[in-house]
Amino acid sequence: MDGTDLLTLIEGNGDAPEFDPGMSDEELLYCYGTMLTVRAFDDICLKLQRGGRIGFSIPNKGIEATQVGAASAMRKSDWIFPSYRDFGMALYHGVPPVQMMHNMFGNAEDTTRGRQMPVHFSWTEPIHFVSISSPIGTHIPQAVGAARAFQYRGEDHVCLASFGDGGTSSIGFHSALNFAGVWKAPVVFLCQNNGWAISCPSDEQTASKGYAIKAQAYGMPGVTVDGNDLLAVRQATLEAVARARAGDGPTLIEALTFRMGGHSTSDDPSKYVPKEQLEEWAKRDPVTRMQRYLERRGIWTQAVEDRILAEAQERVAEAARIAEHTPRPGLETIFSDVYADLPAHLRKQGEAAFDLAKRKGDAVAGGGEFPL
Amino acid sequence: MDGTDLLTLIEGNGDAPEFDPGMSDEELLYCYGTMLTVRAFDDICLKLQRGGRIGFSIPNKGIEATQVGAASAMRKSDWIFPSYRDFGMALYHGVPPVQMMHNMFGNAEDTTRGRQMPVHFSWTEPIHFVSISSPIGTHIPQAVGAARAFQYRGEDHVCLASFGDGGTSSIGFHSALNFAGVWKAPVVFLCQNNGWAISCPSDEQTASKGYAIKAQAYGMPGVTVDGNDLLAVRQATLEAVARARAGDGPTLIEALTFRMGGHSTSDDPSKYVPKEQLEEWAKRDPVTRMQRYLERRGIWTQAVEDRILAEAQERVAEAARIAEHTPRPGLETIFSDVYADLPAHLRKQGEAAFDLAKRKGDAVAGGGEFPL
Amino acid sequence: MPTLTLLQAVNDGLKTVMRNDPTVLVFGEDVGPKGGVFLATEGLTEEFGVERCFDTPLSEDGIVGAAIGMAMNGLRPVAEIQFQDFIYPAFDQIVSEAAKLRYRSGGQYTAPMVIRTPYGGGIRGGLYHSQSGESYFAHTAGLKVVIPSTPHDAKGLLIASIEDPDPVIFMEPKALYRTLKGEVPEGSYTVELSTLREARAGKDVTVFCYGAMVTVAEKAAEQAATGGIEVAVVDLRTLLPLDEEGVLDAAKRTGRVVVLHEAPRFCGYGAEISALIAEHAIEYMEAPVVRVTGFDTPFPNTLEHNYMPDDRRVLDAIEHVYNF
Amino acid sequence: MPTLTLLQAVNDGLKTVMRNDPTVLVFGEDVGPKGGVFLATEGLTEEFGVERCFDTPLSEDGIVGAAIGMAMNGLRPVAEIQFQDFIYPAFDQIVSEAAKLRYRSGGQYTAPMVIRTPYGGGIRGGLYHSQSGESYFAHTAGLKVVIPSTPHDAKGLLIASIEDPDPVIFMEPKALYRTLKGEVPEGSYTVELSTLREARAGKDVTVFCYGAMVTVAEKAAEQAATGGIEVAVVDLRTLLPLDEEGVLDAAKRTGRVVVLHEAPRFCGYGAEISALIAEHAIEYMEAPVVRVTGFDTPFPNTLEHNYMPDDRRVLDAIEHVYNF
Ligand SMILES: Cc1ncc(C[n+]2csc(CCOP(=O)(O)OP(=O)(O)O)c2C)c(N)n1
Ligand SMILES: Cc1ncc(C[n+]2csc(CCOP(=O)(O)OP(=O)(O)O)c2C)c(N)n1
Ligand SMILES: [Mg+2]
Ligand SMILES: [Mg+2]
Repeated sequence: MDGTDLLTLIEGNGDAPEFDPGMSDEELLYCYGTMLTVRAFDDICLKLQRGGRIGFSIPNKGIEATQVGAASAMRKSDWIFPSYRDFGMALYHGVPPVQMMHNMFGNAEDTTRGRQMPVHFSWTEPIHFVSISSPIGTHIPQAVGAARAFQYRGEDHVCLASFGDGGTSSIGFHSALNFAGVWKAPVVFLCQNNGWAISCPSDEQTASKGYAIKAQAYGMPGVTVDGNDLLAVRQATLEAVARARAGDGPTLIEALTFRMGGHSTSDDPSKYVPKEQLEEWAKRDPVTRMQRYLERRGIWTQAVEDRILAEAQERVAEAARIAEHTPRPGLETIFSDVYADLPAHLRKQGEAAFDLAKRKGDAVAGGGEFPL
Repeated sequence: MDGTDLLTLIEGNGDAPEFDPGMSDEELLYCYGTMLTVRAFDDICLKLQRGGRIGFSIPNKGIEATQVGAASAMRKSDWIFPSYRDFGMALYHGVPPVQMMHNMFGNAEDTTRGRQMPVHFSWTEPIHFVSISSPIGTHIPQAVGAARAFQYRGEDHVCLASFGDGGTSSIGFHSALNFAGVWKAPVVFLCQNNGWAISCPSDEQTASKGYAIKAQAYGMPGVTVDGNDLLAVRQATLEAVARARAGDGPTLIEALTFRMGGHSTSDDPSKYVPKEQLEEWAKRDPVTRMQRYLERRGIWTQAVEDRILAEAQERVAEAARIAEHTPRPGLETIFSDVYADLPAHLRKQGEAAFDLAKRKGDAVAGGGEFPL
Repeated sequence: MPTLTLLQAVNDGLKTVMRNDPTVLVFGEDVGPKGGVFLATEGLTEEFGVERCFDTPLSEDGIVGAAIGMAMNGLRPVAEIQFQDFIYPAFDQIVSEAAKLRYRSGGQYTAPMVIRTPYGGGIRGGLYHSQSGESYFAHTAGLKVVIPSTPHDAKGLLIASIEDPDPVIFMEPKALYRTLKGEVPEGSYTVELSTLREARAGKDVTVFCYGAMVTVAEKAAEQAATGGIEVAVVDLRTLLPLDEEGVLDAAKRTGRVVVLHEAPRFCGYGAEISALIAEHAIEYMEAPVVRVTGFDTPFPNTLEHNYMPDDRRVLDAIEHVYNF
Repeated sequence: MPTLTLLQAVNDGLKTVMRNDPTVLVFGEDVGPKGGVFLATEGLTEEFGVERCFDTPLSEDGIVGAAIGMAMNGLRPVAEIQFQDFIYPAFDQIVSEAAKLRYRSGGQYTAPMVIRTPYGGGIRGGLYHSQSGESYFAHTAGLKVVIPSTPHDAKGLLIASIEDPDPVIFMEPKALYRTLKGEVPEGSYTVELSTLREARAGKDVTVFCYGAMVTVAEKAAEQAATGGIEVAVVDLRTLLPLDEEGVLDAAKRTGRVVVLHEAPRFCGYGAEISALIAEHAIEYMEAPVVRVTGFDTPFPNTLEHNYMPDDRRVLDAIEHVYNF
């Protein structure tokens, strides 16, 4: 098996013949609700950005099944090394939307203290959702290192490293998969092939036959899964996680999906994404697919939909309201957390900054805009 | 084909059933003579190093067939991006041993002006044998860039990028093969799997099934070839070069061979290379294999051997004598070639250095020794 | 003369060179059909074809490594690194290879190439879309480091950089991309590398700066002038090789110096300017040589305007050295 | 107290920590059975097993990236980079990740780790086995940069670095590995980071230096003494965060300063020392602040002894500032 066969469990019409996910109705509805929450979060962020109230966001439309499906295979004691497009993983594990919104507004309650751009989340609770970094691929070898720490202590926890198709070209991808292969480290590598890396299509990213096949270069199994099929992603991840927990080493999963929005709120994909491609993928919407599945299973009705959706929308709207009215971080946050202790030269620089603010008032924010 | 079948043409006893290399006796003897010259060069360098007359050398014993076989598939208009262990490629294409020796002594006639350590050769004639750099893997994407220049100008020249098993873990390997795949660049990647990267055995370097299989991650063919069989290496390289010239893109060749000496003159391999492994490979000596082949072909006799060997030894000995008596580079070579033109600040630094030398005499060389 | 933004001047510079020299190739992430995330390469693929302006896979190491190979082999590559913050995966290729190739090959192989990259704060980019790493490159013998501060210079310095026989790190002040307009001659012209520009004359205090900080210095100088302090603003333009004599002359003329940049202070580029003065012009100094810089922390997001030097901080420093 | 070489002191330091703290892991290229190319890790795999001291594939990016992940997750990794010259493939992990992790996560994730790496010239290593890249790291907020110059400090600073909660670049002067011997206490002890060492007292001229150059400075000071000049030699030991007050005090005490390092001059670490003095102690200076450094070129091989500062060059500078 070279990883190029596609695993699909839910068909387009919602049928999942002969597959029992082993999940309760509640669990299934929770997954579905999380997908709707991702979409609601996405929508409101787009509006906030268009209204100039936040600077930037990252559309998630189209890839909700991959995120939620993968996250649902992880335990709270596992660590997630996410990409910036993994809202659903955080939501699934119970990060309150308001915490996410604090980050979107970069305010004083943001766990990153407003130091990072929006969508660069960091949490240790309720799951280790490791501080997102902008440079592509750097987190992948870190996941391997963290996994090695589990191994060393004899713990059966697993790291999930999530990245895009573009991320496979990074140096971190190569180092990480190579080390993980040699170490048989308990890591699951999740490549979310969403068709594009900003404006670079997958076939200009690599000449290989898909991404799962790259696993062969590192002596680990590679599997391709329908990324718009929550159950398939979940299943593939569960299997990979089980292998990792059992000490059998890493797996590379390629989830085939599609970025239905722009790369970010500053990107205009109509300049480069062919209309037909977009239309084609719109037909495979992961939320609709899941909805149909739940309907066949007899647990979806329009009333259920309305309730879940309204709840999701209200949760994120309320979160945005709170976050918007939370003050911005204090001046001292520029200087803290550079080191465990504040070194003398930073103390001096900080004192000078406070002194300036006292004498001349606060600095004036510029009008710069984020381009991408 | 995943590249894991081994191509061998000359059997251990020298038979090459049903294979016609299409080479004249003269050509075959030239290849053989080059292998002997590599070995002679190696021997004398080891002696010079042990005697403290040069600082460092890199043993080539055991891998002569790979180097000479691959080089013999290249035209003079092609470019070679060598590793530091590719003496045979330079010799094959007619670089005079004395030029190599100038480099070993780091003297004024050295094309690198004594700036580089020994074995870091650079030539543009008789073939582009591109300046060797110590950092592992950096030259591989450069080979792809140079190949793209050929492509852009519509020339049918090819780049050969040569590196070790350890080199496949470098970031350059990943970037290079990825770019070459997408660009269909005219490059041949030659991975000389000689079993070890200093003290790291191949199976701790990667978990993949050999190295040729890594080609799959980049959408190019991968082939494994018996690296101690000159004709097999030549044949595989010829085929890869032909593909590249025809515009069909890159190939990854893995040549399975063995480093019979230490990593360098400062390394003691007995600390980590199992004795049995060494003995096993000693039986497959590439020079002996070629000798037997020539014998079966009726063009090798002890007399021929003695003549070629004596010639080779005399050439390198003479080269060493000349190089040793060539003066070291002038002080100005510290400052030249940093930029095309000497900037003002370097002019000043150079003048100060000359001034110091005038006032206080030459600096005293320290007793430092290269460790590895 | 047309009035262009700094961004348009860069675009114009690229087009001008590409029209004249078929060996010039432009590539990087998203520089093709999209025209770059800032649109600096807009229209290039259209005009020059995909053979001369193209997207690459997401690998800065590959971009720079391939550029070096092209440069060795007769082309004049102009590689874009999308944000200067993302240049570090290519650091090895830049520092170990491009910078040292001529030296280590005795001039047999060279790397005439340009790496263009937007740098600096002011767009709410946080830690990873705001950095000013010039001193990493300025410490690297074999590189040239160029930073324009006006549309005119952006075009003229860019063309000079592409024509230069050595590798050039060309850092573009992204904060000025769309906010700064100026007259830009049509057609080809160069601004000679390693020459300073006196952005403003003044006899009391000299401010050394470059890139986006030139505008800040000018604003502070304006304010100082109302208080009777005449400030010279010196735009360094080429950070390496620096016109050291020019710097020392400008420092000596006023005897009072402020060094300004947005990069962190410790071991930043400003230290070199101070050190040059401390070594070669200390007898002329009538006040401490004061640095106004970004803080020695990563670059924050929400508070970026507190992090970046502004006219108020610069004016403070000017007054300090003036009144010393 | 046993007398050890600097190399043995490093080895002893590693063993000492590993005996006390099971979370300390040592890894890198060839550090296992071979014991490292310089033998700094000799005997570790034997004593602590392959789980605690092991070889890695040939990827500095992987080594440092994995180290960060381990550090995040409760371990205290000590990664070896075989030569400092080969650290650049890991530059992104060091500068973008290790240095910024605590900051960008509001302290939720941290990277308490040490990267050990031999640096500097003196072993005929040419361009790529001789570099001194300390100023790249010293310019990077979030890192600590430590360079010992004696066996005693090598062990004490190494232990302090491993115990430190922040990422430390620990650069070992390879020229001194086997040539410098000194007394080294047995068992565990630390030398506090960010403290200077007065290697030699003197009232006339202060030489600031670190690593292998301390020995050179001492030799020059010895010679100067015969000419009646009393030279203080200050070993900086921790380059970042630097004890700036200590530097300024030492500079003020003599009013005459020489700054010495083997790295290239331009934007080198010495510039920061000069700049600090030019900003905070210029009134005390009775002479220019002179730098003695490697040249602004790549590192040559045959002529390395002409490239590296020696006692003659340092003495020249001492005499120059003394007689100014
Ligand atoms: C090292 C690096 N280079 C460039 C960028 C700019 N950049 C941000 S996202 C992106 C594309 C990533 O594509 P992919 O990995 O497919 O993820 P996706 O956005 O599609 O989820 C690029 C080029 C970056 N963040 N880091
Ligand atoms: C980036 C980098 N890291 C480490 C080294 C030190 N080093 C020199 S050769 C070598 C092993 C190379 O092994 P391989 O690629 O298999 O080539 P071989 O020596 O076996 O021919 C190492 C680790 C280096 N030169 N460059
Ligand atoms: Mg993508
Ligand atoms: Mg090898």
